[in-house]
Amino acid sequence: MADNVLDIGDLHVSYATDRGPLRVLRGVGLTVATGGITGIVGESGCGKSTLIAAILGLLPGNAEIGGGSIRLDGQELLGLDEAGMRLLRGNGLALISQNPMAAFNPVLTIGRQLTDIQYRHAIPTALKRQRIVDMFVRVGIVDPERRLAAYPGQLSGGMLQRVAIAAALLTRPRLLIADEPTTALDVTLEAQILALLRAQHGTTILFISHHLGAVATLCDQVAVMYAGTVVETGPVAKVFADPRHPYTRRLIAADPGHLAIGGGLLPTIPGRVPDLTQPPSGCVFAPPAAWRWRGDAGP
Amino acid sequence: MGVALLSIGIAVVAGTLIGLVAGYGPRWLGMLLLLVLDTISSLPMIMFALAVLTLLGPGLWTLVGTIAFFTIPGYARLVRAQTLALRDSPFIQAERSMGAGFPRILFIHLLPNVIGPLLVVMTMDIPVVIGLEAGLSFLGIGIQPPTPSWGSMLNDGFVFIRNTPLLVVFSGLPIVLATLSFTFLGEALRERLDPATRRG
Amino acid sequence: MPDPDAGPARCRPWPTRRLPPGVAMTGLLEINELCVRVPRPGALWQRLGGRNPPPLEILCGVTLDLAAGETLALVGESGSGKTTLARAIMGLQPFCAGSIRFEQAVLTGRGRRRWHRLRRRAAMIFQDAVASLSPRLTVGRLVTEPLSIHGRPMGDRAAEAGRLLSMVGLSPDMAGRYPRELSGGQARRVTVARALAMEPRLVIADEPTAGLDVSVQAEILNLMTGLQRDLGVAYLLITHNLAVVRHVSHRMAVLYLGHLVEVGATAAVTARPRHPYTAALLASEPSIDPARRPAGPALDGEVPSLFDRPPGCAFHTRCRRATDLCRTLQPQFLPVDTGHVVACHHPLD
Amino acid sequence: MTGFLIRRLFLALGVVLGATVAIFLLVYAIPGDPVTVALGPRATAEMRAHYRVLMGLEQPLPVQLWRFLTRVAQGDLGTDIWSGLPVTTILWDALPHTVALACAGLGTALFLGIALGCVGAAAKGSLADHVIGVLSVSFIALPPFLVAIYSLLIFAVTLNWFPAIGAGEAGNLGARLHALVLPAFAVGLGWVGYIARIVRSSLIEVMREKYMETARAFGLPPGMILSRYALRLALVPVISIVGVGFGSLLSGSVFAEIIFARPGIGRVVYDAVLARNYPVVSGAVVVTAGLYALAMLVTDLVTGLLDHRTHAAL
Repeated sequence: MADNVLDIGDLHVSYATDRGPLRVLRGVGLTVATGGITGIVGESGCGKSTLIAAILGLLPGNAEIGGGSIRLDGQELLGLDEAGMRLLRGNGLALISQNPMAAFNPVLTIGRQLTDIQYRHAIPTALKRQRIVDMFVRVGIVDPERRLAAYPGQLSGGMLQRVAIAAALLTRPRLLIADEPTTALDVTLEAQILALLRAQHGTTILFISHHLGAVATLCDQVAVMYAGTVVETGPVAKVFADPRHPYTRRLIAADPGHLAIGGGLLPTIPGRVPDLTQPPSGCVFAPPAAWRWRGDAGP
Repeated sequence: MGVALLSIGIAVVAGTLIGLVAGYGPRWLGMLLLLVLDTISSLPMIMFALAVLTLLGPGLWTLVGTIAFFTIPGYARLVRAQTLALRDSPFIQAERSMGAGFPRILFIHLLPNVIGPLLVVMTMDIPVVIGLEAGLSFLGIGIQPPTPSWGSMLNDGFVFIRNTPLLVVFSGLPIVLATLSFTFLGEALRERLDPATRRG
Repeated sequence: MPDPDAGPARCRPWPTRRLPPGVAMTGLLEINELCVRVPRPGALWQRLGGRNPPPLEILCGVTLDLAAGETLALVGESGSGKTTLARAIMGLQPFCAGSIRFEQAVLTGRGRRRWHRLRRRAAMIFQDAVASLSPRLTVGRLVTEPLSIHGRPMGDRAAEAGRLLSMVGLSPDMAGRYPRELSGGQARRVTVARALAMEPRLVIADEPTAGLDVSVQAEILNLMTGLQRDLGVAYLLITHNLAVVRHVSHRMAVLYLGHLVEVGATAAVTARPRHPYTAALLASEPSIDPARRPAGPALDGEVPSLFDRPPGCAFHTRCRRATDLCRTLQPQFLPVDTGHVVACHHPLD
Repeated sequence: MTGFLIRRLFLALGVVLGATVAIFLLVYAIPGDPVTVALGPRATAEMRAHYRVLMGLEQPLPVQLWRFLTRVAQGDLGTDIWSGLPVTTILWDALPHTVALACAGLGTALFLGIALGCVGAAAKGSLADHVIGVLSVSFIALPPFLVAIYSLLIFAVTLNWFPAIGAGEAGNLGARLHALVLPAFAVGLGWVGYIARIVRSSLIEVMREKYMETARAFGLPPGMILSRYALRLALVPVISIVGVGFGSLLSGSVFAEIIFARPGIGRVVYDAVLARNYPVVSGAVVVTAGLYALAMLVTDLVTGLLDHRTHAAL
């Protein structure tokens, strides 16, 4: 177990709603190997964001953890109090969020915000700024000294995402959670950010995305989520080349990226994601009886 | 109280029109209107009202007109801000791309989206204006005797504050009750309207 | 050849050479040397002195055409001017030079009546679907809005709304809903239905699948292709998703910092890009096949700021093939193949 | 930044100019002959003619307006009809009382309002939040003059904690402050509610922002998150409201000054209005408009310091 930084077992989370508990995570199991990059793919509403919030201990007030475990380097995170959790955030755990434009406080300078996250270190401010500059160089930010005085609004999205990565790396995280870090970026910038993340050897990364191409490019392992459960997991090469679960298969088929030549209609995934206030028992993917699709015999 | 409703009604209508024009009209007109509105709100309202009412002579319509005049900028600014925020929004662009004309955009698409926050502010303003009217009457320049007014009753009592404090307490109570009930009515309205306007 | 010493050519019209019509059988839309500039207000003293800084060049001499019933994809990074071009075609963005010809009628910067005609025969789908629906109107009212704007008689509004909704695969029961009650995919379908209400010849779709899950994206794309087949509408598809481009478009045009750099049949361009930028863009796209991982990013740096447009070829700051010529002289459009043109001094083989 | 400042300065000047013209036109438009109004019906024809020339009233309107503006620009607001003192002197004596009252009222309101707003936002949905909510709304609804009368009744007449009237002995700071408490309370109470509401809602809104989640995800201490990351932005709307509020506070002080018999500008204007002493009225309006413009300018500067992005807005 020691070679897994993160070990999630049978995690259940539900939100209290007017229509009864919304069971967003239903028995999620996931491991992230030390030094590896694990990807989570799934469409909106599959529970990716809830999973991240649960790991960071930042679930909203109406969420309830129904059971399971989240272990970081063997330490159980569920049941940890707020103070204990805060000790871990920005120390063992770091987050890169989806929209770099919104991730920084717009009225404080970049330098100020990156100095603040080093508040645990009792070193002089000048040294903290030096560490930021060094990290900026490492993530490929040109003219690092000048960026310290800039406000977030003065930098481009791609630059801000590099700053966000620098911020996360500054904390020397045991686990770096990247929540759709390239969704808001152009393809060329996406490629740059993916290459940058790839180059952080030894950093354990949990990479969340709905972009199959990005996961294929970056990750070693992948977990496919659907309706609050992990439906398939394994090495990226294997899962993408030979998907076993019908949902994974359709997800890959629906992505126009896999088709070399265009034209014709794309395969789609019929039916709706089940209502998670009344989740079906058994396989969540089973209920839409209309699964028959182009001669595919189904699971 | 009639004074309050009447003057706010006038102010809302005028303020909405001015705000829409300032927000959706040409830029220079917007700036000019903004300057005029700023000037009006920079005039010390009560002092000015005092001056106007004494000069023109107190009367119902003078009072209504003065109060309306000073409450217009608030509404106009609110409507202008909302309009400015909306004029470049995708749905207005979409309407333009379909060939919708100016009046259509203004009245079918902008106005309904502006009216929610306006109603909320309006209900919040009614108690303030009731208080203001009572205050002016208290100073003896609102509605003139013999028309009874809460403010003038208070003034009668205020003279004897040291001897019969209860007179003041009781003549002030209707004002308190009226303003408070209007406020809570407004709050209730706001709570009903707000989630819809937020999400919309 | 322009004089190489003339310095940075600021919105100078491109050498007039009409694009080879490509697959065009009847020209539906012709854009000729279109320039969009927005004035840049200077500091107060500059304004008082009457010396405003030069205006920002959003689009420089864009020349494109679109045939009836075809799909032309417009690709480029954010800030390349894709959306501005779409807005200019719809008359939402004034342009300073060039012309737009739609169904033989020439549209210039002024003249409301002509735009009115275009807006009856062409429609636009905006990037943010929910935000492009007027929030206080019902879906039924929204989809029939173009009909009432143009005074098209419709026997029964509800029936018409139902017809339009079912055309895009929505239940007619949706007519009573408000935009905020729709999911992303549903809102997108409503905008498609609204765009098709007037049976337009041209639909401009700005990032029609941005922010949608792959399965929903596939549904919307299928819907659009199906409608094209049935109704013969032409699409100008604006997107940065190259996989989508490859899948649905007949021809593609690549825009960089307001300049067109390459135009050609999609199959030809994707198979053999001639402009280094197009090649880099194609190579940047993460492949779904883990076995084909790129060694590194195909393109370094970011799109330069419009405030600081590089002289010569706008792409030279990021181009690995750039020479002194590229740094000083704007390249012209040259045909490299039938219907395939490139603006580059050193096109790829 | 400099450009922003200059533009704001021009706007402030425009506002003062507009207010000056407005009050001039108002006085000009008085029904009846201003001379008769000023001198009373028993003045002789000779006196009237003399006064008319003295005031420049025989000149056409634009000339009169121009004269009035140039005099105001030179700091001459005319002469008190009754006492013969320059209006500037009268206003200059009254001004400190009013400014002190407005500042004290606003200071109290800001302090209490921000504190209550923070509590409300932090304990959102709790009993304390609801109590604060109801209180804030009631504070806003109560007319300031009633608050003044009731507080006078309770704290001065019944409990006798504070002096009922006057501004305190000149030169005695303690007495002055003591006399300031009740009027400041009366003037500021409505604003406590107003500010508390704004602070609460804008704090809640800022707390929902993505960058607050980032700050929490990096484990920043809650105190730092609140003060440096949240409150700084949440205060921007408060400050701009306060700028507008200062103007209405100035005129709201009229009631407080009359009820507590303080020798401020409001009192001066009230007396002047009753006595039809127009130069004093118009002078006071010009001065208050100037104060308002100044307050707006300061507000804009403070918001600019808190949020650098506002420079671009105007």
